[in-house]
Order: sequence, then C-alpha cells, then structure tokens
Amino acid sequence: MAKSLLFPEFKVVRDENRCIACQVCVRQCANDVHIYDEEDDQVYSQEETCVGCQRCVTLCPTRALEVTKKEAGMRPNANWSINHLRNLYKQAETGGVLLTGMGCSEDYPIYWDHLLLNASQVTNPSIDPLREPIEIKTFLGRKEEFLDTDWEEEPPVLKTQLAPQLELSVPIMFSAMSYGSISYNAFRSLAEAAQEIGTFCNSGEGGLHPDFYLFGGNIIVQVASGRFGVHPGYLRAAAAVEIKIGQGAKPGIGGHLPGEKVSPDVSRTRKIPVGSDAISPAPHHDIYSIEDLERLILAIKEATNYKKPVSVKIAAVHNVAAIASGVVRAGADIVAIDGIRGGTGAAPQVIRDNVGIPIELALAQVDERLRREGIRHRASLVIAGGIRSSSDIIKAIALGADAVYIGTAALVALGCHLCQKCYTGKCNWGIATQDPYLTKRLNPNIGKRRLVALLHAWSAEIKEMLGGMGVNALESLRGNREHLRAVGLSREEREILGVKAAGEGW
Amino acid sequence: MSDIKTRYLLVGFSVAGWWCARAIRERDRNGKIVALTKENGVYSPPLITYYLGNKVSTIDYRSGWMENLDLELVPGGEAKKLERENNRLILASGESFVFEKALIATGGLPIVPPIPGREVTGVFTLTTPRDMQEIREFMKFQEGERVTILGGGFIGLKTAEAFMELGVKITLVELANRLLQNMVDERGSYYLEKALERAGLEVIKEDTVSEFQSREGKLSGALLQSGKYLPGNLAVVAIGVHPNIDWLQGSGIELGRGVIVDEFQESKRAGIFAAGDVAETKNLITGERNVVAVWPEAVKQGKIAGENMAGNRLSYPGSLPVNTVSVGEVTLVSAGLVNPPAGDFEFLTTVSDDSYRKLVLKDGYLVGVILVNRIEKAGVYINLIRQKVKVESFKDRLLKEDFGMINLPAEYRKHLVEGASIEV
Amino acid sequence: MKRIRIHEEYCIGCRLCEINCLVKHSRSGKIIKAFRGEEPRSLPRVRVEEEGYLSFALQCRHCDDAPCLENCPTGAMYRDEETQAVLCDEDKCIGCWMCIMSCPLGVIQRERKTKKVASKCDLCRGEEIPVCVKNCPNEALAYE
Amino acid sequence: MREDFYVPSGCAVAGILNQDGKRISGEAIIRSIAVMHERSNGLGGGFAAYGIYPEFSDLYAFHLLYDKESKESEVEEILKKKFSIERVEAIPVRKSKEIGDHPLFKRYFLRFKGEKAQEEDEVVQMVMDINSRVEGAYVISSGKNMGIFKGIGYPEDIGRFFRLEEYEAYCWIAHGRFPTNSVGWWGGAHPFGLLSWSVVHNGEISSYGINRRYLQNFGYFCNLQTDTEVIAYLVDLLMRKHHLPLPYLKAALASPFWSDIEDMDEPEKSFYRAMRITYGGALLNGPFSIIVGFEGGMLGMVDRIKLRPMVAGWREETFYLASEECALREISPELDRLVPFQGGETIWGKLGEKVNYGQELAFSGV
Repeated sequence: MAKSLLFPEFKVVRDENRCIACQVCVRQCANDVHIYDEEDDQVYSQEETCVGCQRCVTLCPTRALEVTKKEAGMRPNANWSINHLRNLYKQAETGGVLLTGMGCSEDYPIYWDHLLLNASQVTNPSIDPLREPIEIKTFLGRKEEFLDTDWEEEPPVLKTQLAPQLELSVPIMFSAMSYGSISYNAFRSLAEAAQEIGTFCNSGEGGLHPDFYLFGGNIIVQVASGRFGVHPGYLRAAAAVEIKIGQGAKPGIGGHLPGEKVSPDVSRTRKIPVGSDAISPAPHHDIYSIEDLERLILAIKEATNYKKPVSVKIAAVHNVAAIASGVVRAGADIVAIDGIRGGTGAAPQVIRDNVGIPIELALAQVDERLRREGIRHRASLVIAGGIRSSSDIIKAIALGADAVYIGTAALVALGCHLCQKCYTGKCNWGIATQDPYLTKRLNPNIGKRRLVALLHAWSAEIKEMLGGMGVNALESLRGNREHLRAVGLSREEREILGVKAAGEGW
Repeated sequence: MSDIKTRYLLVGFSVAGWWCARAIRERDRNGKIVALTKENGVYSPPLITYYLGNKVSTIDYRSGWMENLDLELVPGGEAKKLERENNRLILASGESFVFEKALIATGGLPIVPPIPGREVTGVFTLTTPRDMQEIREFMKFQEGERVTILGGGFIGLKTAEAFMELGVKITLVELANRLLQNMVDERGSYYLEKALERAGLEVIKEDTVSEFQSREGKLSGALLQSGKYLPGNLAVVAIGVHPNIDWLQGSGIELGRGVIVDEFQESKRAGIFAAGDVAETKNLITGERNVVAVWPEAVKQGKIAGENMAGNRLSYPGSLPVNTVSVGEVTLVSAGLVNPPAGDFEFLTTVSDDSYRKLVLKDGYLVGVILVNRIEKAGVYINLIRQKVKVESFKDRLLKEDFGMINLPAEYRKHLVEGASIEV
Repeated sequence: MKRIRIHEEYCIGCRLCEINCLVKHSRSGKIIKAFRGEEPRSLPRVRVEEEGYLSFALQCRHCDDAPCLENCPTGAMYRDEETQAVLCDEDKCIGCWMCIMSCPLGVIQRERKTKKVASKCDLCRGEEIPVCVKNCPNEALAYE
Repeated sequence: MREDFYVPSGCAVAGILNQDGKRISGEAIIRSIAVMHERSNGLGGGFAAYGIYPEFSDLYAFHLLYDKESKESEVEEILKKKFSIERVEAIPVRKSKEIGDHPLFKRYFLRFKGEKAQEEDEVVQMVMDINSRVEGAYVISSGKNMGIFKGIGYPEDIGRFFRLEEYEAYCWIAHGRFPTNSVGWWGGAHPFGLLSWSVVHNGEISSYGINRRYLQNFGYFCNLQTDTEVIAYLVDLLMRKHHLPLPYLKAALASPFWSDIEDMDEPEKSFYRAMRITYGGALLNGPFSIIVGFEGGMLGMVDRIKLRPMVAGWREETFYLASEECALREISPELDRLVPFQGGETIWGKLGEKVNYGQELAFSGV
C-alpha cells in the first residue's frame, strides 16, 4: 500500500512528569490517539488520527496533556497554504469530495464586528434592567396591518383573527439540528432547554423521536427535500412547520447524513434503513418554482388547520432579498435566512467555504426590501449563521431580525470544540454521534442546564444593552438601525446595511 | 418467688437474641424486654477463638448499642424449664418469668463423644468464654508444646486458627478423608490442606482419638484409633455443636434436631419463637429441615422472629449455609450446596495455583459456591443464590475477571444499587 | 440519608472517580505523588464496572439494612451517626470476611497483607461531597 | 435655513382646554408656558390653537413657513392641484428685540376639490409633497379651524411675536424647547401638526428609527429628523386611519407590559395582546410626555415608566395639562383636582364631555 502523504494536523504533547498513566485519555479518545502500554505502564500517543477535539486535554486529571496545531514543516507559501496542500494530498489519495462539518471557517468579513451599538447619555435616561422591566418577549408569525375592531364594546372586540404566532420569551431559538446529525441526548438537551426557557428548537430533517413529542409545543418541525420522518403526526405534534429550501453551510445542495450515524433509533425516526446514508436531494422535487412553494405552504397550513405558522428557510445567496419577498408573497409566516457561516453536520468543504453571503448583509437587504414593498409585517424574519454572542443578536435585531437561530453556539455550550468532524460520527463530546459509547458523554441534564444558563446570560446582556439605549421593549429596537453605527466599512457596505458611519449623529 | 412479668422474653442473648431485640425495638418502643443469658454479658461467639489467638482484646458485642435497646439483661440466667400450659419460664436459679412472647435462642452445646478420659484436665471444648478462659489459664501454667484438635470441620479449623497465632504445634485429627468436608469439595479441601501444611500444621485424616491418656489427672497424650500416639497436655474436642434443647423436653414445643419453627420462626406453641443455632428451619435450596448454625442466618432469623413477636408477619425464606474460614494463607468461602448429590447439576470452575472458584448451578440457578482465595465477589454470588436469580443467560460471565453488578439483569441490579433497603 | 446515586446512562467510563478516590485515600492526598510516589498505591473504594458500552461506578451503598454491618462479629462495621455512612473501624476488624460474604454488590475489598478490610467507601469523611461525585465530569454520580 | 439634524429635546409642555367650548385668548397659555421658562433654552417655542378661525371652519387653514420667498408660487401651484385657494394672507407678527430674523409666515384657507373619500389622505399627501419636495417651504399646520405658531425663541416671546393674545381658542397647547443641539430652524420647533393633529412633546423617542420605518409601510415619510414628527404621524395613522378611540391609543403607543397583560382577564387580555403584537412598530419607547391636540379636545400621555413629568388639573369646565404644576397654578390658582400621570397613562378632555379625571391614585397627598 502506498504511503500516505498526509501529515498529522495536531501535536499531542504529554508532560511525562505529570502523566500518571491513569488512562483517562485512552478511554476518552474515539480516534485511538492514546495507547496504554501495560508492560511499560505508560501511555503513548499517535498523532495521525488526532482531530484536535481537546477531549483528552479537558479530562486529564493532572493537566499533563496539550494538543496544539502542528506546524507543518513545509516552506511557508502564501498561495499554497497548508490547508490547500492537505486537501490536495487527501484528494489525490481518495479521489473524493472533501467533507467537513460546522460552519465556514474562512476569513471573510464578519460585519457584526463592524457594527457598534448606541447608548443613552443625558438627553434620554438609560434604563436599569435591575430596577425596571425590560421586555424581550417576541412573537413570530404574520402580523396584521390593521385590526378590524368593534370599538363600541368594552373592552373592544377584535373582528380580525390574528394569524398563529410563536411566542418566544427570548428572541433566540435553536437551529435545525436533526436527531441523527446530533445525538439523542443533544437533541433532548435542546428540547428541554427550549421548553424551560420558553422558546423553540428545530427538528431539522430528522423526524421526531417518539420521546420528543412531549416537547412538541416547543419544537418547530422541518419538512425538507428528503421528507425524512414527515407524517401527519409529526406535523401535528409541532408548534410550527418549517420548509427547508436551503442551508447556509451548503446552499444549492441537499442534505447528507452518513450511514455511520443511522442507528436503529435514527432509522425508526427517519423511516430509513439502518446504516444507509440519508441523502436529501438538492431541490424539493415538488418545488421547481415559487408557485410550487406556495402550494406546499398551503398544503401544510391545510394539514395543520391553519393553526401553526409556516416558516421557510433559505440560504443567504446573492439575490436573497428578492427571493425572500417571493417567499413572503407565497404565504410564509416566517422567513428564516441562513448565512454563509451557518453550520452543518456534513457538507462538501468547497461549498461550505465558498457559497453564499454573510447573513448581516442578507438580513439588512431582506428587511429593507420587505419594508419597501410594504410586506414586512406579513412574515417574521429569523436569521441564522454564526451568531456568537448576545451582541450579535442585538445587532441582528436592530438590523431588522425578529429573532435568531443559534446552532453552533448552542453546541459549543454543550461542549463542542469545533473540530469539524461531525460527519465521521465519532464526536468525542457525544454531540454529533450515535455511537452509544459516545452519546452518553452528553448528560442531557447538564446540557439543558448549560443551554438555559447561556440563554439566561444572553437575555441579561440583551436587557443591559437595551436599557443602555433607553429602550425597554425589544420591538422598539427591531429594525431600528439608528442604534447602529458602522466602523471600518465602505460606503457601499454601509448602504447595504442601512447603517450610518460611526461618528454620524441622528 | 413471684413471677417477673414481661412482654418479651428472650431466652439466650447471643447474636439471634440481640438482633431479635433490635427488631422488636424498631416496632415497639415501650414493650418490656427481658433477655436471659447464662454468660456474664453479651459477647460475640466467633471472637472466642480470635481472643484466644490474641487477635482481639475483647469479645464484647456491640455493647455500645445496648442503651438504645432498653432491655433488662439477666446475666447468669440459665433457663431450666418452660411450663407446658403457661407462658412461664423457670431459671436454674429458681427465678421465674411470665411472658407474652418469647424467643428461644439458647444456641448450641459442643458435642463431646464418649471418649475415655475426656474429663481429664487438659481436654477442653472451645465454644464459650468460660472455655476460652480455662484454656488460657491452663496454658499459663503449662506451656503446651502440642495441641491436639479433634475435628477437622469448621469449628476444628477455627480452633486451629487460634492456636496458630500462639506458636504451638498443632495436630488436627479428622475422621473423614479430608478437612472441611461439609463446607467445600475435595479440591477445596486440597487447597486448605496444602495451606495448613505450609503453615506447619500436622493433619491426620481417617483417624480419631480413642482415648485421652493422663497422668495425675492431667492429660498426657491422645491415643488414636490407628494406634498412633500424640503426646501433649492440651487437647480440644471440636467436632461440632448440637442445639441446646434438652431443657425444653416436656414444654409442649415440638423438637426435632432443634426447635422446629415455621416460616415465621414460630414454634408449635403460639407466641414462642426460636432463632439461631437452636432453631430447625427449612433449607433455602433443598427444602429439607435442618439446623444451620451460622451467624448470618442467626441474624436473619432473630430479626424475623423479633418483627413477628412485635406484631409483624414476615417470613424467612429458608436457611442457607454460608461460611468463611481463613487459615494460614488460605481463605475459603462456601455457600449453599457445595457437594450436591448426583443429578442435574452444572459446575463452573476456574483453577489456578493459588485460587479456585466453583459455582454449582441447577436449572439455570446458582445453588452453591466455593471460593478459595479469590473471594471478593462472594457476596454477589451468595445473593444470587438467596434471591433465586436465574443466571442462565449470563452464566458465562460469572467467573470472568471483571465480573460485577454490571453483568446482572438491570432490574435486579438497579434494585440493589438503590441501596435504600437490601432485602435480607 | 444522603446517598450516592448512580446514573449509569451517563457514566462515560473515564474512571476519574476511581482516580480521585485513590488520591483522596492516599497518604499524601496529591495526585501525582499518590500514583507515582506511594508504595503500595492506595486502592480506590469505587470501582467502574464495564460491559460493552455500558459502565457505572459502584461503591458501597450504605444500605439501610446493611448486611455487612449485621454480619460483622466484632462490631467493626458501624454506622456513622452523623452521615449514616457504614464505616469500618480497622482497629476492630479481624479480617474474617463476613462482610465480603454478605455484600450483595461485591464492593468490599480486602487487604491481603494486613488482613483488614481495605477498600470500603467512607463517603469521604469530612468532605461535603464525596470526591467521586464531585469529580464526575458527567454527573453520572450524584450525592443526594 | 434648514438642516438635517436630529434634535433631542428636553422641553416644557402645557395645554388648556375649555370643555364647554368657550374661547379664550392666548394670554393664558403664554403665561402658563412662561412659568416653565427654565425648561426651555430659547431655541424653540410654539403653540397650537383650536377654534381660531370660526369664519373659515370648513376650510383647511394651511400655515406655511417660507425660508425663501421665491417658493411661494411653487407652493401655490401645488396647492391648486387639489384645492381652491379661498384666501391668502400673511400671518401677522410683531417685531421684537427677542425675536430677530424670522422667516415669512402665510396662511391659506383652502377648499378641497377632489374626491371626498380620499380627502384627508390627499391632504396628507400634499403636506408630504410640499415638505419633501419644495426646499425652503414648509407646511406647519394643515387642519381646519386651527393653527400652529412656532419659531426660534422662548415660547412667551414666540407667543407675543405671533400676537396670540389677539386669537381666541377653546384649546391651546404650547411648547418650550430645550434642544441640546442648536439648530436655527423655525420649522423644527413644536408643535408638529398634520391635518388637525398637533403634538408637543417633552422627551426623546429612542424607538424613533423603527417608528419611522414602521410608518413608511403606511406611506408616511419622515423627513424632519424629529421624533415629534413620528408621534404626529402615528396619531394620525392610529386615530384617523385605524379608528382607535382615545382610551385605546395607549394600547398601541404605550402598551402595557407583557407581565401586566398576562395578569388581565379575558377578553381584555386577548385585546391588549393583539394590539401589542400588531402595533409593536408603533410602540413609543424612551422618555416622553406629550400633549396631542385635536379637533375638539386634547390628550396627555406619558411613557410606560414615566421618565418625563406631566400633571393634569381641572377647574370647573377647564382641563389643564403641563409639565409642572406651577404652570397650572399660574393661570388657575385654585384647582378642583390635580393628578400626576402614571407610567403609560393617557388623560384627555373633549368638548362637551364630562370631565375625565384620569386614574384614581392609590395614594393621596399629591
């Protein structure tokens, strides 16, 4: 067999003075990096298979381990980066499309980091969230332009019936991550946290495990091109239904759950054979145009008695504003837009890193376009794709989002270390795996607690920032770009974002 | 003398009596309890040999807990007669007690066969503190260069264990062709005998003492049936005990080898219970009636009798012979049916130079276990026998190196690891 | 009483409980020294049992009706008034192994040299939370 | 001169309404607002007066401000598209040393010529057109039988400049301004008006950015860079187009907190919930106390946590509103009742209606 030219990506440094050969690292590595030699009573490491997940480093009781990026010995070359070389070797050896997990890791501008928030000084008091209510409750769904009301009654009687709404206690939801791509315990953590917080998690295209029907009131179920796991009970169980057209990590292509992750339980949930790859087609084969989407939206509304909002998720692509407008006109109650930094369990690396546009620009354009067309109220706007902090969220709200989806951030809260190997099914943190030896590493009680804590923390920060702006209700910030200023952006970028330059007054 | 009235009368206050009193107190805080013991206090019988061997400095048994029991202890209270018609018990001292409920827990008495010369000074039994004290005093004056122990069963070995610590030469005389024949199988005996040999013990099998010879009323040696002569001025007869029931003749209590009790530890006379080495119960495995004179069964029977005397209705699942012996470098554990009769038994064994483990299965259930040296999981096996857990499906794992609770059926295991209450 | 509860579905088999227990009951109390400087190495009083992908850490349950305690002829096994833990007084222990024979969980270990009970969970006397619980990275053990 | 500056403001507000419709001279309101001199800084003052043009009560009275006289004909050409101009005159002013340079003020009495059904929308459209298209001309009021008078200066000086003691109105509202950013533009002063609505405002609307975008959805384009403008448009949208009656204006503009809505009983709860969900973009946030003048009455409203002061008072048939109690006592030393506003509260008075005493307070001694 020809020698592989691939070189280890990581270096495992073991401090022999600290190592007690307790073998915790050996037991925790699903990639067999650490090996115990009984004769020598020593643990050795072989770096070739290390993915840099840091599981061993975290659990080592004597802190004897360090895993660092290995400096490749090749002559530095600005054009032929180490990553390019690795990929070339790998493809020359395998002849296949390179797969990866998580979101785009390329160095494109992150506009959140070029947007600054406002605060009150003198002319307008800031509001102290410890002493005054600051409201961040959010409703998703179509809003009426006008309420036909019989004002003679006391209280007045509404003649207009409100469209179905999702009530969120925080403007943060958990992105679509299917049971299959993530473990039962990971999904359970998300669902329980969503329920406790009063928000929603999204089933992804993974169907709904029977255990999770219990959380249906806090779950948005997805209907995607593979239609995995979709049946009437599934639609009925959920709080809302989302038609997935595209995903930020892989716009234009379908989904792929490697067979390694199709365990018996996943197979039952998805209604596919154990061990078979679950491949969702690139398009929905019943949606070849916007009219077809309208038919599907209507069909789902009909199937759910017009009781549930229907969301349509699209990837942020060049013409996203016009597409979103069409989606709203097709009857979507919620439009979810996923930017280029959106995560995935498995995607071709070349697509993930090169297709789509940043969500900040997409959001600004979609919101503006819908307002210009006078249809902004007809759908809520949920954005996703690389939201990292409460400040990203509050900036998204100010740009015009009703709420955000967080995926990667939630997984990181659960322990993900972004090793990008979700597609292998060997997640050492028990998140993106179905291996029962690994899945139990995520205790859903801990997972839920951490997610709840994260959302509490972010809520508190959002309230602090809102209070600082002198705003005590989130709706007063939503689309209120006067509270944003741009630094280090070109005029063109500022125009696209609809944000003035830092230094400009009102 | 007038009668002393009591709600509960415990006749004998060794381990069965002690745990009976405790069980009564769990249910009845106030009812009067009188406990009779012919000894001077409450002691732990197994410690007698350890005390002799200087391994413990007291034979006291949990006297620290006595206060909580709130009972009236009558030392030197040897029962003489139980009236046939009345709930009245008369002591050798003439005192009499009228009770509502009684526990007979008078234990066992050593068996001493009618060997000529058995009464001479220097021939002892070793089951009571008094025996132990006598031996100690005897040894103070006459340095025994040889101790002859008659009996190679459990009691004989315990006795041997005690003397080994004292640095004397020990000869063990056993009538059967191997030691500990009731507790272990032939291979078990082999490991034991090897260990004793290494420890310098002399073992004479298929032989017994035909006469204790004496000089001036003091033992000078033991003449064996084979004609062999074992000089020495100290001998211990340790061939076993039998239930102490003679005083119950004529009391209307049904007697077999011991006091015959039902599954509630109650004798044929309502309100009168029996437990411990004096009680004849059904064997958990064979269903045969017999007296199983071991500590754990005494505890269980005492507790159940106590519960039932105080108004509960618990039943005893049956007796299981369990025992453990450590002599020299060998430790043995035995439980249940270790020498089963011919029939449908299955045996699982592992053998190594210094260890031996044997499990006896019948119809997929564990019924007996012998462990030599590797005894750590003894309790697990014994509980499988007690709880009658079908082991068929995981029998291949029972003797694996890392066998543990994890190999057991989840339901059984979870019940145990909850720990709230272990069924005994 | 407070007990260590086992959540076997979350035991990840890392054995950090054993490691921390060993250190807690070592002479130095320091992890590297306990493993590399102390002879003989102390024994953990908790054991991780494994079968397939299933595992759990098992230590004495401190049963209400503790058979080891009932069957101990010397009273070496006793129940601590304060914590309700079943503890072994090594001064009283004579190494008769009645406790081992009685324990349905097989969690009592013996020290062959001293012929004493060597490895019996003591709920880390003096600690608010036993170290196996405190150091379980996945809360597979709980003290409640 | 007009600049695109947003001007945050501190300010004083005051209002007088005679609920019997008795007309009173501007003297009283000038005294009332003058007492709160300290709340202004001389960079803006203004008044709205209702019932001042009884002889033209069915005509639109447009008050025009011209920075550049040359724009008059351009404006008049636009007006003529939809109106017949019945009368044009300069608004009489009195020169004083307090008021220096000033723009030209003219008033037009206009009769609408177009389709009745679209009348008010078309008037609004016309105002938007002139204000956004004609540089140097600005419609400062566009209602019937009412007018707005405003400019740069202390309000009492502006009042005298416009000779308001010569006008008689059943309702007066007034504003004294304290902008922290000096802008020398008369049109930026308050009140801000559209049709017969007039708004004076003490505060800063931190929701301005979204209120403005919300209004765009309904064809209102804000180009004055003042948050008072959005309030006026919101009032027009809600009250004229969406028919919200006075008691429910606050359900949209200063909605109860969600926690208070949760505590309500049905069907009230559903109503407030629906209002808030629907009118989230109209919610006014930040500190404010505002007085809205309208045909036949006036209304006071404060923000949800009452970050700016306002009191209401009554004496017989007269209803008073002001930032400070002293402004009421100045013109009516005796009051039948005095009520400080609670967070999110609205208190209003209307011609011919019985006195509305606002909410009963749980504590006394105010």
